[in-house]
Amino acid sequence: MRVNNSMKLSFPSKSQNEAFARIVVAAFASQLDPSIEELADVKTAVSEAVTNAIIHAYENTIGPVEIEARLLNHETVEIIVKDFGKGIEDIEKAREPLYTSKPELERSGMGFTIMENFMDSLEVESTLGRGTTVKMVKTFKSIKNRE
Amino acid sequence: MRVNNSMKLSFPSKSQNEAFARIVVAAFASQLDPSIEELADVKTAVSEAVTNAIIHAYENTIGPVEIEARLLNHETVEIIVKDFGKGIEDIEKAREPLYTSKPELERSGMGFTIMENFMDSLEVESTLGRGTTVKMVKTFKSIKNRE
Amino acid sequence: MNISFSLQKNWLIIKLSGELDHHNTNYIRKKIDNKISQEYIKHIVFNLKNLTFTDSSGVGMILGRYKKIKKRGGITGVVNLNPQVKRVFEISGLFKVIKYFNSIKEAIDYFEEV
Amino acid sequence: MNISFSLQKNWLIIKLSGELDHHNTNYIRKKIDNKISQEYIKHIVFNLKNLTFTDSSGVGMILGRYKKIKKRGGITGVVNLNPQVKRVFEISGLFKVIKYFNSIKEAIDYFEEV
Ligand SMILES: Nc1ncnc2c1ncn2[C@@H]1O[C@H](COP(=O)(O)OP(=O)(O)O)[C@@H](O)[C@H]1O
Ligand SMILES: Nc1ncnc2c1ncn2[C@@H]1O[C@H](COP(=O)(O)OP(=O)(O)O)[C@@H](O)[C@H]1O
Repeated sequence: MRVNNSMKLSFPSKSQNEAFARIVVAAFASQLDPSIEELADVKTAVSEAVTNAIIHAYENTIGPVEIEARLLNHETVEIIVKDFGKGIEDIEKAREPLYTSKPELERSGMGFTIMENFMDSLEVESTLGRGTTVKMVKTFKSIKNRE
Repeated sequence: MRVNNSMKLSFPSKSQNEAFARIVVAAFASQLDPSIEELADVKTAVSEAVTNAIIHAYENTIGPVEIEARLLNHETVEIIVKDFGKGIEDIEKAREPLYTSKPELERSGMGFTIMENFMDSLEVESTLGRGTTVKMVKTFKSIKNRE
Repeated sequence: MNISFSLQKNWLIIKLSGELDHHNTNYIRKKIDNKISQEYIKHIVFNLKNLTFTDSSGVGMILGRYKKIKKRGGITGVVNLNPQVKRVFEISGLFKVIKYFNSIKEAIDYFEEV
Repeated sequence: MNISFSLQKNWLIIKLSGELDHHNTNYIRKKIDNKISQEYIKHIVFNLKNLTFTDSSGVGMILGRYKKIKKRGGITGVVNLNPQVKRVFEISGLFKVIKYFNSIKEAIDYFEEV
């Protein structure tokens, strides 16, 4: 596993940064030259993770959101989205499709399900009152096929 | 002076990150909705500062490059590009048009001149053996005119 | 993010363009709810031809409108989905409750009948 | 970043597309130097219609080729500059030594005469 490039980004939990985070991670991952669909998958997963930090971790306050990304070998991207917000009590329940703690905000409860489906793997770590870290990995199969 | 948004990015001094850095800062600054020309100016200045960190600060080694950016009021962007490389001995001389310490690499010596011309202000701080910090500010006049 | 409306008899076409995420769902939600508060609107169709991106926040917003429309016995549909939007809707199970039309024409024919 | 060449008598048109920065000047420099090592090439013109971005690294690369071409008594020109590229060239003083043509036709006419 060779790390060929890496980056770290941080920004305040303002909703205008959801689009910004998508652009940054997509620009970084596009160095591997994935397909349009694969890049769209990454953007979607990042959008979900960043939105969760903004809505759930910090609720109506402003705190830092951090994204780390690494390009592994020549076809894999690893993305970590981290917040220092309220944390998740029951991760298993949180990851269930349709579960949301904020139905009043019309949340669909599908964020984690989308991250899981659009990426190859998803790991969630959380400590109550300390924050949450989401780690996602995706191997761009279109690259392997091209070689 | 109100800071309405901010971001911090860091990445290794690899030349493939020059384009990445331009995209990130442009995406961030575009939250202010500047004109195409103003955004191109920002991209150019960032490209110069990041390239200098890669070529001059770290020469043929890899070290961290950091970019901080802030949106001030509703029309000004402040950008700081920082390296921890070899530093500049004579900043005044370095800022002179056409001066380059690396003519063998076909450097034009116009990097600082372009940063100065494309942005409203440029401050350079450097400590030998410690690194260099370049701070640039630009107010998007097209926004003021629009209001 | 842009939104525009057009009315055909008792059904409303809602055209969205740009990227629909949590940042702009509030604005879009208000615009739509303001429009559908007019009682003669029974059904709604989202024309998403120019929607280049969405995520589960967009799904939540559409489901919210679906619930309002369902209360008055109306149907909610979508048409012209780009591949990313379609995948998000599929994985979210949105098509279990929202009608997927292949074209505006198909939607017109459908609503002419119901 | 893409590069292509076309030859007209003893002058070479070099077409660049994409973004020319320090990251890709090495590659572009080698491609061009390999081509102009052929002695019958006297003048060169950069057609930059599809060059969407450059900075002082691009300026350095062009000046480097200019010096080589000048040694054999040739002229270096540029044509079709987008606004960002033109501004970078202007501030760098590139037009003091590089000829700016308004069109490929103007370049052709010029080289027919010299
Ligand atoms: N970063 C986070 N910090 C705190 N709680 C979170 C975070 N991310 C997710 N959660 C919890 O997990 C639940 C499920 O998340 P998700 O599947 O993305 O659906 P939704 O965002 O629609 O609620 C959320 O409702 C919330 O309670
Ligand atoms: N980040 C940096 N670290 C060390 N030296 C630098 C840095 N930036 C600029 N310099 C010095 O300043 C000189 C002038 O820089 P610049 O105007 O950008 O021209 P160029 O990059 O073409 O040499 C460089 O040649 C180098 O000696």
